[in-house]
Amino acid sequence: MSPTRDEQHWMYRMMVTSRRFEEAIAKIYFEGKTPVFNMAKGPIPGEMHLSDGQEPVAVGVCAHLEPHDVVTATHRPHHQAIAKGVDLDRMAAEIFGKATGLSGGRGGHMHIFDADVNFACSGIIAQGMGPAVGAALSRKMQGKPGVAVAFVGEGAVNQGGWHEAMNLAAVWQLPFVCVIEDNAWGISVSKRASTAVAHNHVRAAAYGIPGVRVEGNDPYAIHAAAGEAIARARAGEGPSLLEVETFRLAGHFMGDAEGYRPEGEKDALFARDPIPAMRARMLDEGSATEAELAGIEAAAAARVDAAIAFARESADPAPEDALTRVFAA
Amino acid sequence: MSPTRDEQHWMYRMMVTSRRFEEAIAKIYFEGKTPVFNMAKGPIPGEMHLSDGQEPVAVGVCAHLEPHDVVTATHRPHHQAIAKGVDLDRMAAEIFGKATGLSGGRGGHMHIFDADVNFACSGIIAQGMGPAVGAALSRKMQGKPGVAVAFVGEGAVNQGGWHEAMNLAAVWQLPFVCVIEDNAWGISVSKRASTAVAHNHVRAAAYGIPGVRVEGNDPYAIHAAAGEAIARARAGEGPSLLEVETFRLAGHFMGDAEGYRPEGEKDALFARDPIPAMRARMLDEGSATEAELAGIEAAAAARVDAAIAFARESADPAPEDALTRVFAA
Amino acid sequence: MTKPNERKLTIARAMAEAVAQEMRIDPTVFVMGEDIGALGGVYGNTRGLLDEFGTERVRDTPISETAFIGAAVGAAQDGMRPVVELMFVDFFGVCFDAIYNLMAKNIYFSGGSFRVPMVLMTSTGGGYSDAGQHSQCVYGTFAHLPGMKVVAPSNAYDAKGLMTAALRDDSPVVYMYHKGLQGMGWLGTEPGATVHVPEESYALEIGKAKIARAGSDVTIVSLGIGVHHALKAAARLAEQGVSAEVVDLVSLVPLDRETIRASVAKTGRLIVVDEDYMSYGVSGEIIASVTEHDISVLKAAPKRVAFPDVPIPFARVMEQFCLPDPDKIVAAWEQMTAA
Amino acid sequence: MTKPNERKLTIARAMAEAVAQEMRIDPTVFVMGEDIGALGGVYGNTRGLLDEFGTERVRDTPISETAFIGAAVGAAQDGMRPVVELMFVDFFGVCFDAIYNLMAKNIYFSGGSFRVPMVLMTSTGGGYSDAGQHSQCVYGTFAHLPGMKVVAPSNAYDAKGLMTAALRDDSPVVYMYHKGLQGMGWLGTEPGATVHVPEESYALEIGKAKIARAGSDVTIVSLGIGVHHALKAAARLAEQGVSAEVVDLVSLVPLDRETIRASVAKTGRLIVVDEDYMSYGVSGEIIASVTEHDISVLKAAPKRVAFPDVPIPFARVMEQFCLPDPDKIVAAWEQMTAA
Ligand SMILES: Cc1ncc(C[n+]2csc(CCOP(=O)(O)OP(=O)(O)O)c2C)c(N)n1
Ligand SMILES: Cc1ncc(C[n+]2csc(CCOP(=O)(O)OP(=O)(O)O)c2C)c(N)n1
Ligand SMILES: [Mg+2]
Ligand SMILES: [Mg+2]
Repeated sequence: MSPTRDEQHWMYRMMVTSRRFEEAIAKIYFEGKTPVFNMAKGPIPGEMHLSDGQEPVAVGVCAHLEPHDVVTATHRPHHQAIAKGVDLDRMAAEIFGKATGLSGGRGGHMHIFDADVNFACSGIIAQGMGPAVGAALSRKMQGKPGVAVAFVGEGAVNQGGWHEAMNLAAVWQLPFVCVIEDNAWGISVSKRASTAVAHNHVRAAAYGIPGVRVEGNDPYAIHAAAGEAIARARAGEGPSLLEVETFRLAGHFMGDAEGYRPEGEKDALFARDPIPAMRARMLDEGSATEAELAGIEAAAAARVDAAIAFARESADPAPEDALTRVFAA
Repeated sequence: MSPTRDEQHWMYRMMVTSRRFEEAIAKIYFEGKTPVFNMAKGPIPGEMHLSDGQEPVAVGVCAHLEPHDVVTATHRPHHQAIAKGVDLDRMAAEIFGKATGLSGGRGGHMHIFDADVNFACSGIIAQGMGPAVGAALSRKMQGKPGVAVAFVGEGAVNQGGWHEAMNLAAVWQLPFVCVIEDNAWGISVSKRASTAVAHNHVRAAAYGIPGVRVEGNDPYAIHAAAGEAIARARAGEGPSLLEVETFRLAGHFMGDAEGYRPEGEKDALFARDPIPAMRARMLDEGSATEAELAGIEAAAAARVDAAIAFARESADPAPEDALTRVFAA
Repeated sequence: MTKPNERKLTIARAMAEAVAQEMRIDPTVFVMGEDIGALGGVYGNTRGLLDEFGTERVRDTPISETAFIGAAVGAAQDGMRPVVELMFVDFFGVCFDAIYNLMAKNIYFSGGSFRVPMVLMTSTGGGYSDAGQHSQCVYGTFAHLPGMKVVAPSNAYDAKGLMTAALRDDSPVVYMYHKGLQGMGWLGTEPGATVHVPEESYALEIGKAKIARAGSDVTIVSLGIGVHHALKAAARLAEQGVSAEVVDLVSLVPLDRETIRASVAKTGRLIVVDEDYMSYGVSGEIIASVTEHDISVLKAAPKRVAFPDVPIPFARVMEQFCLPDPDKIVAAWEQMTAA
Repeated sequence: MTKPNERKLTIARAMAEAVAQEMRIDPTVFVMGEDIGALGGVYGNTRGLLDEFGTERVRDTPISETAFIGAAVGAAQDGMRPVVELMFVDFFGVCFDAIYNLMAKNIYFSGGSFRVPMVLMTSTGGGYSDAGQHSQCVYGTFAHLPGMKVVAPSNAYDAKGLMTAALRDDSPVVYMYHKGLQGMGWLGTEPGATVHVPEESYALEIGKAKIARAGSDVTIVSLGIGVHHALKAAARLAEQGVSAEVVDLVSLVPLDRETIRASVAKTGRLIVVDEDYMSYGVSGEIIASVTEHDISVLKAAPKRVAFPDVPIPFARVMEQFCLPDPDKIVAAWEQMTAA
């Protein structure tokens, strides 16, 4: 089933918002880090993992989710957070380490938590699997609505915790979906070098659940496949595994020279950038006019600008606040 | 392919040796623990996991192994150790915690290590997977002959480390075989309650390797299936997964009242005890005479008696030797 | 002798009772772990719960500690109050990420907007020849890493009160019970751990040490089973006219440094007893906590009676050689005063 | 200023050089880990190895730490000498069983009949805003558990000598290198860590501390990057006429208590500097090791400058508030002497 016109507009808006956000972060990230690159410097210090090119996964899946649904995301979480509806101002402020950030600057870019939309993430590969399965269990036990989705990279599928959580979700038939963002690389290690099977969706067989692969980083196809998996979960029919081919247009982290990628690979991916592709398709299929798209793009840019401005203008946390919020209040 | 006559005799001898050994241990285990059962007391303190009923797996697999092949076993290791050719005297002494034990009493029943026959085991579920895969890697890198076999229980298959090691062995196409002893129970938790698939051999699909299940705890069928998997490994064709249905005739550990097992389950298993079954089959098929079998049984009993006597008569370690052998000499 | 209104319970039963009482009043409390259902827990601390609450709230798990502890975190963040069991603390290595990097940190990472109300209960200790992967305490390992409260009861009264408190806490609590105190007959039983336990529900304050025995000549600080060793040593020392004060830490995190320091200020002498490995653990922390505060109160160098830095050996003579016991505590006193 | 025969190397290059030199003479040495091949290690310490030795001996792994560390143990037991990398020490939680319960114990469990000659190298430390799952040291966690040697170099000379020693050791060695010392430009560089390194192969004795600076008024004990903080503080104190001795632990296991005690016996004062969490860790152990030995040498209560017991915050102002630095060491001295 194709996304409705409204859904398409929302998907496109989220994709563009996410891309503009990453572009803004990428630019600011280098402030204070030139001429000599030092990760500790500038308004955004620390590691930075951008999601350029992976937006279709986030929007194709999150189009089916409500704020009360639960998402656990990865070390590369911005597109997922934006599609899940995380507060963009407070997220930007968190990435800047400001007092107004989602966690007052304690977490930073790999630890985006927004209780209002049930979003969490983690810097440890596959760590989000357990909590998502647990949230699904909680919903089932409490009889409360909601499904849980764990996003992981294809590299995470070789982590033991991934396997354990898949089995647990399947044994207990929980409203859970695991979405694999298969960008073919785990830092510098290719999927082929790390994974014994060509495609991870076949691993669903190990849990007796449906496993589907979507090729081509296509937001429409992802939307359709995710819709089925999430509907299954909502209907109490148990978990699913959804593997999505996607493109890592950025380096693994900022500063990554990507010398390990085969010559030409990146260029080929850029030629298939999903954002212009979706734009063209919407125009082509008549689901949006040029003016509508321009409007969406302008709004997205403005939204990002506002979030960045909010972050920039916010105050640093008090240093000694580092010692607070270790335990629940 | 059926085991040869000699192989059958060896298999039967090992099965009977193992069973006699467990019976002897079971009896001695209660010395000093009556009238009030206290695990810390008696000549054999600590937990005790017996392998009664699981002998076919050990002999069916180890019939194909040489001393230079590597085996990692589990918390329930006696049958595996015996079939792999671990020194029975020193193993018994280790179980008694004597100075003459394989590790001078440092390890005990869950930590049987015999470098001469490349045997190791562990009290942590699935912990043996990594070391077996590593030994297989070592053989491949060094161009030395030998395969590595990791025995695990069916409960261990839900442990993350199991999955990681399977994938690693498959990615690197190592001479490795994982043998699952499926006795349907992990302590008090049934396989059905813990495992999302009815049979674990299907999980081989997650690693693109052959997965075979042998039903019926049948030493002949196990021998045949293991032979194929090990031959594949020796031929450099990569790892395999072999799942074997087996019977846990003992409790999980000694003292286990097994209140959790469905009524009648144990009786049905005892009726299918693989040792009398193999005995009958050998007579039936004419691969052994009554006198030969009686001879094997007597020899096995004598071997066990000698090992137990060795263990009993050996001296305790010096208490302060606890502080030695932490690091390599 | 049991007094008329006395109701002696083992720690195992006290723990199960606290969990049951909370489950009755709070539908969000549930239990997960290996063999905690029909078996009632290898150490008896969930016995009876399955019968009363059923398989929905008392869930046997696969042998997948990373998944079910991680799931407990997710459930806790979603409004539940899970109690999860790590059967032996020795197994923490297969799932420590879910514990120290997830359970312990999500409150902080979320700036306090997520709560993680869960209890991780786990058995510790040896003395019954279960060897090097089934006999450890690793108290220091858990206490070293921030974000989790850590408690370790020495008797059934505290066990119940701590469990109730842990269940009501909005932060993760690691509840470490010593096998030798559980009152499981098959492990031998330290009789001192089985004490009167009120029927009604009550909570102890987490982070408070207790004076298990008052004295004036030396402070013996310990936790769990070590408290019983210390009390026995104190009784022996009393025969020699030495008055030992025994401090039961009860909680490792938060650590009640006030109570320890006050006791040592009074006695001037300190012996720390710990079944965990000696170096970089509890014993060093207690000594440092006292000495960094004030060395003038000390009449002698502090001493520790702890497990040496070796894997736990199987053979009884070797294990007993390594384990703290009353004799070694008395010997520490003698060395301290001989100097 | 570089002297004529000086050959300054970063720690990253010194580590890679030691590994390469051993690989040339010992065919059993090989390297496994995430991104240690084409990338040369996130922290540069395997750079050049893939080109020289190829994919058979320099093996990128899946993100499966339990499997590849466990595999290293199996390979080590089978005659190889693996060097495995745990990219950030913070990730130990997903694989600690393979480390502390397997790698560290199989020699003991086998009564010495198995050898486990392997090196586990792992990056530690923060200071560059990588937040709570990428900035930890957890030195205390590794040092607490028996069966593994633990080293932590503070400069390239030691880095090379320790790596060679670790590679030749028949027991498992955990090699903890601090990111802030690696000499990776993109992390900032502590210039003091980049020192002259002889071209030829040499091994340092594991278990020996070093006097990084001699002094007479106070002993500052530290390791890794803390040594540089201590040296800077010592230079500042020298301006005030205070003579500080700096002890570089170099090894945590075995711990060179002799050298520490001798230094404190001379100076009478002790400050421990540790980037790891304060409680139940290295700082407590050092203080206890001194005070349990002899309190009479101490002129003042010892002090520690360590990371507070909180997860490591992302925001620079918060992280810097928590991290040890020269100012805090000088302040500790001032408090110590003010009292
Ligand atoms: C347990 C663990 N091991 C290693 C890492 C280091 N690491 C961070 S991202 C990454 C690659 C992840 O690859 P993938 O899951 O495919 O996600 P992607 O980065 O491609 O989005 C690795 C190895 C980690 N964070 N956690
Ligand atoms: C990581 C870990 N978790 C839990 C245990 C406790 N435990 C010991 S044996 C066992 C059941 C194992 O079941 P299975 O693998 O089927 O082997 P079996 O006992 O049936 O031979 C459990 C849970 C352990 N030793 N290690
Ligand atoms: Mg990827
Ligand atoms: Mg089983």
